[in-house]
Amino acid sequence: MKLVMAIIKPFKLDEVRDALTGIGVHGLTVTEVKGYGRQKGHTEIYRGAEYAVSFLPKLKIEVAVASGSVDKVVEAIASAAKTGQIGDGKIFVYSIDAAVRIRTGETDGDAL
Amino acid sequence: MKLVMAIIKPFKLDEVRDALTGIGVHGLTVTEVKGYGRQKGHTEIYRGAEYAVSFLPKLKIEVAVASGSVDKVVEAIASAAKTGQIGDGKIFVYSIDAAVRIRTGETDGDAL
Amino acid sequence: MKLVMAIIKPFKLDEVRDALTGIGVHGLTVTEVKGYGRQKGHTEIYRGAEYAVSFLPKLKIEVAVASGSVDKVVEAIASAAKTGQIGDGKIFVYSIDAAVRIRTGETDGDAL
Amino acid sequence: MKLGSVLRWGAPALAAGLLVAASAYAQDAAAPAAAAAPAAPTPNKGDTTWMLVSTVLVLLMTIPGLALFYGGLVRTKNMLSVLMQVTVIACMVMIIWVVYGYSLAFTDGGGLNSFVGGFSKAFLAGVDVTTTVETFSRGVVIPELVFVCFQMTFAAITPALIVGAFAERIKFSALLLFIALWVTFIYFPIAHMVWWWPGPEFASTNPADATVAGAGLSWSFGAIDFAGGTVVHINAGITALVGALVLGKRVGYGKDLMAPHSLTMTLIGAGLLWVGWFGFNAGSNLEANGYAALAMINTFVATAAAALAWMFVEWMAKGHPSLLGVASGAVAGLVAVTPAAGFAGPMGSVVLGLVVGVICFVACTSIKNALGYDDSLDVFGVHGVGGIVGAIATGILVNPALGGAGVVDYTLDGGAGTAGAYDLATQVIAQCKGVLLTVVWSGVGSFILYKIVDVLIGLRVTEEKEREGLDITEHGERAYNM
Amino acid sequence: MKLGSVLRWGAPALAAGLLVAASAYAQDAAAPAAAAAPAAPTPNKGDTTWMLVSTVLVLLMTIPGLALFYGGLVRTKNMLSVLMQVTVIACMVMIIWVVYGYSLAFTDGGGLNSFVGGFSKAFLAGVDVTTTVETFSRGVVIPELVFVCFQMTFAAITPALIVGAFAERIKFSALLLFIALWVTFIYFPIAHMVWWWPGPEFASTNPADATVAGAGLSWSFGAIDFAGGTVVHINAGITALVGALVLGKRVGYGKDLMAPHSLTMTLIGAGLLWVGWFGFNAGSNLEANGYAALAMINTFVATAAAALAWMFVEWMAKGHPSLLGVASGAVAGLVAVTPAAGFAGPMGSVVLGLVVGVICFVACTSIKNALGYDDSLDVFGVHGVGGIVGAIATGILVNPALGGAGVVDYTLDGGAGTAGAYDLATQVIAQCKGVLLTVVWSGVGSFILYKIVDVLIGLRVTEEKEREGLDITEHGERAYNM
Amino acid sequence: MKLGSVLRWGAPALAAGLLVAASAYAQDAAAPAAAAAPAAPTPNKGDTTWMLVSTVLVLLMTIPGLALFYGGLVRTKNMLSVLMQVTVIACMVMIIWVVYGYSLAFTDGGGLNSFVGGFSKAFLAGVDVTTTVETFSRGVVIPELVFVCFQMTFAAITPALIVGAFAERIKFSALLLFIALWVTFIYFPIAHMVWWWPGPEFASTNPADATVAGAGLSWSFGAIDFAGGTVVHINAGITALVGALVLGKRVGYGKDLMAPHSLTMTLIGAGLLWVGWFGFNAGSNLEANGYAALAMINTFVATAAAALAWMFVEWMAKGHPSLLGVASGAVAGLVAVTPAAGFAGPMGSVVLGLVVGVICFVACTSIKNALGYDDSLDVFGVHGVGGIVGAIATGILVNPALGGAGVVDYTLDGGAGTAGAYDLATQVIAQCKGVLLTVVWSGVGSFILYKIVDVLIGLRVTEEKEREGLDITEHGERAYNM
Ligand SMILES: Nc1ncnc2c1ncn2[C@@H]1O[C@H](COP(=O)(O)OP(=O)(O)O)[C@@H](O)[C@H]1O
Ligand SMILES: Nc1ncnc2c1ncn2[C@@H]1O[C@H](COP(=O)(O)OP(=O)(O)O)[C@@H](O)[C@H]1O
Ligand SMILES: Nc1ncnc2c1ncn2[C@@H]1O[C@H](COP(=O)(O)OP(=O)(O)O)[C@@H](O)[C@H]1O
Repeated sequence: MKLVMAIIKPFKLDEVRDALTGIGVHGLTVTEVKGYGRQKGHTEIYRGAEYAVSFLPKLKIEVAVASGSVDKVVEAIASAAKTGQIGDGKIFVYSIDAAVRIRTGETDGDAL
Repeated sequence: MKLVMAIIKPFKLDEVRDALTGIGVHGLTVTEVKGYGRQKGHTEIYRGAEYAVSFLPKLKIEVAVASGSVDKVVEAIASAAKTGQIGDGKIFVYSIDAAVRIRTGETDGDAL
Repeated sequence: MKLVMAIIKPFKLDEVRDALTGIGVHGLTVTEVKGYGRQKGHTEIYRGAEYAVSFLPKLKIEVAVASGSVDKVVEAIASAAKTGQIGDGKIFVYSIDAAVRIRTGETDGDAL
Repeated sequence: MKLGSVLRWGAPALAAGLLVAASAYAQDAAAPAAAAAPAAPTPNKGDTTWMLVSTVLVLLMTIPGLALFYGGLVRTKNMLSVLMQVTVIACMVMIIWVVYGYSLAFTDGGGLNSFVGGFSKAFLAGVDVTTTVETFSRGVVIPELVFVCFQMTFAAITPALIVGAFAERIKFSALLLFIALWVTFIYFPIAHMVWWWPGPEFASTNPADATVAGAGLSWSFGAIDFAGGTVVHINAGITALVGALVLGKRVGYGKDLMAPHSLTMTLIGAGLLWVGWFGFNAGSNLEANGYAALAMINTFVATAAAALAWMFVEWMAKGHPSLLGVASGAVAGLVAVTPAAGFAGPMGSVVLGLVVGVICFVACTSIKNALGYDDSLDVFGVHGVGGIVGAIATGILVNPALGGAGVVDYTLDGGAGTAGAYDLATQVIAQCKGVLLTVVWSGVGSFILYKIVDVLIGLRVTEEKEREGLDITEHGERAYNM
Repeated sequence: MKLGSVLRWGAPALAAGLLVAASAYAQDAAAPAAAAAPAAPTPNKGDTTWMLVSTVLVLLMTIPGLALFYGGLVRTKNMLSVLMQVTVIACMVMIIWVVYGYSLAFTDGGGLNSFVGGFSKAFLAGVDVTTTVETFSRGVVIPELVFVCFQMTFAAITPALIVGAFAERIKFSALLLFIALWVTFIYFPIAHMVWWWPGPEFASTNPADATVAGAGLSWSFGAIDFAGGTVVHINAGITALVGALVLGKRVGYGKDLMAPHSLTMTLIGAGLLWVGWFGFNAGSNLEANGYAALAMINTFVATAAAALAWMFVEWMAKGHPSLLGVASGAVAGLVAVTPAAGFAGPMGSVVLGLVVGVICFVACTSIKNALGYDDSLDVFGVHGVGGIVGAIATGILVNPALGGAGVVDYTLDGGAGTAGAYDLATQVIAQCKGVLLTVVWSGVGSFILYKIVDVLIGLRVTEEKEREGLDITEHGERAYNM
Repeated sequence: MKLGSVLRWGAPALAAGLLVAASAYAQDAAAPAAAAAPAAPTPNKGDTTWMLVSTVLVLLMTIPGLALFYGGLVRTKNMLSVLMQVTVIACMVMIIWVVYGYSLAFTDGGGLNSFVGGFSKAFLAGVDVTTTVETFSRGVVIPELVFVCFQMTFAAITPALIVGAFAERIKFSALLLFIALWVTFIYFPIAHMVWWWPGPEFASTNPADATVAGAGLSWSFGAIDFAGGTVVHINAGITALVGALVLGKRVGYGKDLMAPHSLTMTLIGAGLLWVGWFGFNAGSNLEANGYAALAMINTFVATAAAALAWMFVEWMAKGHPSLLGVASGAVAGLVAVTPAAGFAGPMGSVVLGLVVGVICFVACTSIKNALGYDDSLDVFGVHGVGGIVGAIATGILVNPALGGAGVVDYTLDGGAGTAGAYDLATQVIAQCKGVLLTVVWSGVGSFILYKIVDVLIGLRVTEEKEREGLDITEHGERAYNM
């Protein structure tokens, strides 16, 4: 099993969710995060003090999937989240040893 | 060493924390997240526009533990967080290569 | 490739970011989290009810880096985030299988 | 020039002969001046303006004032429900008020006149731009429609005060039904019992017995209450306590952190309550004269003193001076000074504030915890306890020897506003009788109404809904989507 | 003692001979009393105070009232832009008002007098602490500077109402230019057409024809409008609808969740709007008498009724009583009662509120969806539709047979305030003509102005900026940094 | 009818003979009318109402107005501490005011009368519902208790203004001690020096020398100040600057992002400040007449102009028009127009607003950065600088040739309110002397008091506490638990 973690632009959430639903992924977890990268922030000025705001709002999406479907999932997220503009975000994939559904106690594949 | 990541219902936090303390785990990190899954959201209506709100508030708990205690930890979280209702959440486990306590520089097991 | 996840005190963010920029790391993701650990919280009293608030505000920083630079990165974070006081936080490292830059589709090393 | 004297008939020695009652309550302005045949007085535009403004201020207290004060104290998931409850209650009661509420409170009730008015002014029949009502000065009147509006805002805010007791768990439909019944069977009768009397013109030209015979029950006890300590605060506070007991504790009470979701909102609310309360207290004078100014300064200093008292006691007892403490203390001071506003002197009000700040602190912390009821936002601890302290203290502070303003005896000097004699025991006993009547009527009455509503539609939401929060489950909305 | 009668010349049968027009609108206070030679009347300090207070209340409606009401309804990323738009529009229009706005609205326009005033009081020339203006009672005046202030707040809030229509997408610089043009070519002329007339003194001592000849076009139709239903609400509502159509929908409209970011702010705003509206409506009486009280009670009950009506209809239709519904209903009630405030009776106002609550609910849900325009905050659905309902209903509810106040005919009893005859059809037709004039002038005029501004600097921000939010892109700030 | 003329004795040529001083400050209402033997004047109820309302408005400015304005500008972790500081300071000063503050400010100080009053009215001895004070018109009085209340709100808000300078780092207990000392040794004396004089009745019936001999020091300079530019704003601004210097910068200043946590709250605060300021400025007229209206319109247009000026300059200089800029500009305009409110003409006020908007923008951006002190919320940059600009400009704008109202000379026409002669240099020099006196007294005095408190209990919290935020560490609460 793998966990796919994607950092995306906030307004792309609905499209990504739809894309995942489209390929049969029906569970995911979203976190509001702030990203720092190549995309430039902006300057905010408060009473004479200028601050370069370099952390931009992003969303982190985490989806646990069976190892076999990782490519499909990454592909789906990547194309739904893409605008072609700088700051579109990243996708990281890592392995998970185990998964449990709390309600039923089901594990691994059944837990997703 | 393993990292146990659990997505739970928000009001279960105190019970989970107590359960973990009960088995000797005294550190954890909590994040507010929004979950999408089988649990149905609700509909909100604003001036004639209906929106299906499908992202529900959840908490993500992350606990780093020695490999040996993983099962006990997963078990503790699972039973404390369980209501038996849909939407109770998931637990994922993955391996971590290293851990450092910033204050002291201690590493791995000592860092937890 | 590795993912370095650090839990730090909030006001240390700028120093950590600067330290990472100093060693050539130009991307990272930040999440507001609440931490539970040895550091004591405080008591809040509301109209006769006392609540021990044991979850303290922390920031989680996630940085994906090439495996070779992990030590440097951990070192940079650890020294920038250190105050020597209890509650300075932790750093965890784990392996990631893949990374994708959504904008370009570049993968792995090129994606960072 | 002042408010109303009392027939101190509780004291037989004093009741002999010449002592004639007059208003005991600042808000009586009962008999339409139309009754005064010779030359009908015209309203002074300064008075009219003051009452228009006071009315607006009392609305400000309610929406957004009270809504925010309460809303800030609940958890995020119930914020919207509290805003909704306060707002809709106020709207509903305004409509009931013009349909039959004003009439039940402020007309002669015939055979039931000791307890409640009649329906002669239902739908505001006979009330128009030309009718006037008397103030507390003989020969001074204001347009009746202003009085209707002013009193309407009192009727609207009082039931809204109650919601704090069972916030975060009541069913919205049950709440509306309960409040509609409550104003009808509890509020309007108590308002009538406390505020209905024949007015200064009548009292100045008739023997005491006649005046008393035409007044409401509580009025006839001789208790004084400047701006509604009994009708509004004790009444709401007791109903709240009964409600907290009947509905039971919130799920997770005493275990989960139920910290106020936004003390910022609570402070805005507390500020607007204070600001609006000047309409409530100084407006209750019905006239823009020195007594209105007295009510104003008392409403300043009692509030400030109570806020400081609560803060310092808490600082000593718990180690920190908290904003919630200051805000709670301020409201306690406002509540306590309400019945005393035009009667006490400024220094008396400072003392009253200091005392009530400490007492309400104890009530909201130790006592509530000891008794174990879950009055979510301390309506009883602040309005009930503070109201009782204020009502009884008023009987003491009115004493001219303590800087108080005394009580007008309209039979003296042709109703010119001369103060009558003062006797501590008599007055305090009268105050206690007034309090008791309110406590019993409100306590027993509201208990019955809660039970009726519980049988009809059920008072509480399900535990699941309570856990998820009333905002989503009852109203399909959230207060914040940030 | 009342407001102003109308020359009902739409009805030829009634126009014969003795029927002389007088004010049709509560806010006319045109001719400086200086004109009245014999003994210049002095302002009553009660009236002066009432108008000072009313002016302050209308500012409270705008900042922070309206700013919060609207701001709460947008998404977090546009919150600050809405606060900014409302605030800066108000400031800008205040300056324009003293430079030439007051003069264009409230002076004789010479040859163009039917449509607009002149420049004789530009820079407030000749206005000082000693000049006064007439109210609606013969011989009663208030200081002219108070009237200038009071009317200034109306001019400031009206254009701010419009921003709700195209919130979250308009360019800030374009907005400022548009509003500067809009007040000049739309608001000041309409205010003049509706509110300019020779005043009670003139109307009481001259034949009807002379009075009508000196009045603005809409006034001369004989329509009545107590506090600005046409000038303010229909005018803003129509301009809003045109704006929503010209600017087009927001990116993501109908697809993305555009839930109000803080209904708490919206409720605070709604509460302050209600509170401030008493200055708007009861202040429009220009005098602190029974009619001000009538306007006040109507503004209470119509609002409460409309809030309840919207809530119950929504509850039945959608399953939940929502706070946004209650707040929207309250504003709809306030809008509808604006023209009727001093004319209808309280029970008529209750009915008006119930009706408009339902109609605006339908307009803001079904109709808007059916037609598919994106009026972000329902300015047309509430102010346009509610304003039209209110304007026409006023013609019915003023009927004394329905408890209304009737319309003063100044030619009777030497201008003592006696009501003239009432004819339903005549009055309703007059109302419709007034509405139509406003709709056409506002609709056509604002369309032209939008197009001019679009050509000059472009109305909308780029899609990219819209996605990121106007706060950062237009103002370089965020509303919250929590 | 107007405010008060000045003995322009700074100009020897003018001081000869008949030129008699009168009020220089709008708020003097010193001598209780009791002194006026023949037929004691009765308060007009319109005036009384206006002063009651004005008093309430000044409270609204403070809580919640100022609390929110400041609170929104700090970081989340210090929000609650700011709300707390403003609220508790206001409460504490209210109590001090009735205990000895009113007496120190508004009674004859005997040998020290040039500097401070005495203790004859401590505990409000002798003040009751029947005593009155003079306004600025001969023979016009208001109830003394209203005056006590109105002035109390001034005493309560002024020290609360200071907290902006050292927000986010001061120890709560130290703050309370400092403020208690500050009002005693700085505020009450300055209020006395600026506002105490023998009143219109005395000035109209006695030679100039006698009037001057009985007045406070600053009053006797002949400077004019309508509503407290020196006593309130310059005083608070200078104390703030000294405080910022003595306490030093916040930890992380200039390095960490210290963005306002909620500009929404700041805007609400700014709106309520504006609304309430009408009580402050127009209320300072003490009477509801044309001059109150003049003060009102000036308070509208100067504010609007300053907001726009700041916005446009910032737009040009920094590329964005910001809400913080508009709000700051509005407050700068309010501050600057405070001394000028009843003296300048509307167009003069527009110019004043435009000028002060630009000057304060420069002060808060370039100058503060250049000098490097950390005045957290720009109290000095806005209140200090804006106050000085306004005080000096008042000397120019009062000129009738510029549309100003002139200054009453009570020795003319039996005190009927006729304006005296005007000389630019004389008046401006008088203004500067008044400013200088305030700057020196406030600057030196507050420096000493800061040092005393620092020695006694220490001014700053520890760095650790400052990092964690004052909310938790000082008050054990957080503003938000969302
Ligand atoms: N090395 C990294 N580790 C973790 N997150 C990263 C890293 N680099 C970038 N990110 C995240 O991805 C987001 C987008 O990256 P950025 O460099 O701005 O643009 P792009 O995605 O087009 O390369 C950042 O805002 C940050 O949240
Ligand atoms: N595949 C997944 N990857 C990541 N998180 C998931 C996944 N599926 C579910 N979740 C998280 O778990 C929560 C609960 O899942 P849900 O399907 O609603 O109910 P249940 O836990 O009873 O199966 C979701 O709200 C979401 O946060
Ligand atoms: N076992 C753990 N798993 C995950 N996070 C932890 C764990 N232990 C501590 N943390 C995080 O590290 C933070 C600091 O830990 P704490 O024990 O308070 O002090 P220190 O870092 O000095 O050991 C905690 O607030 C929590 O967020």
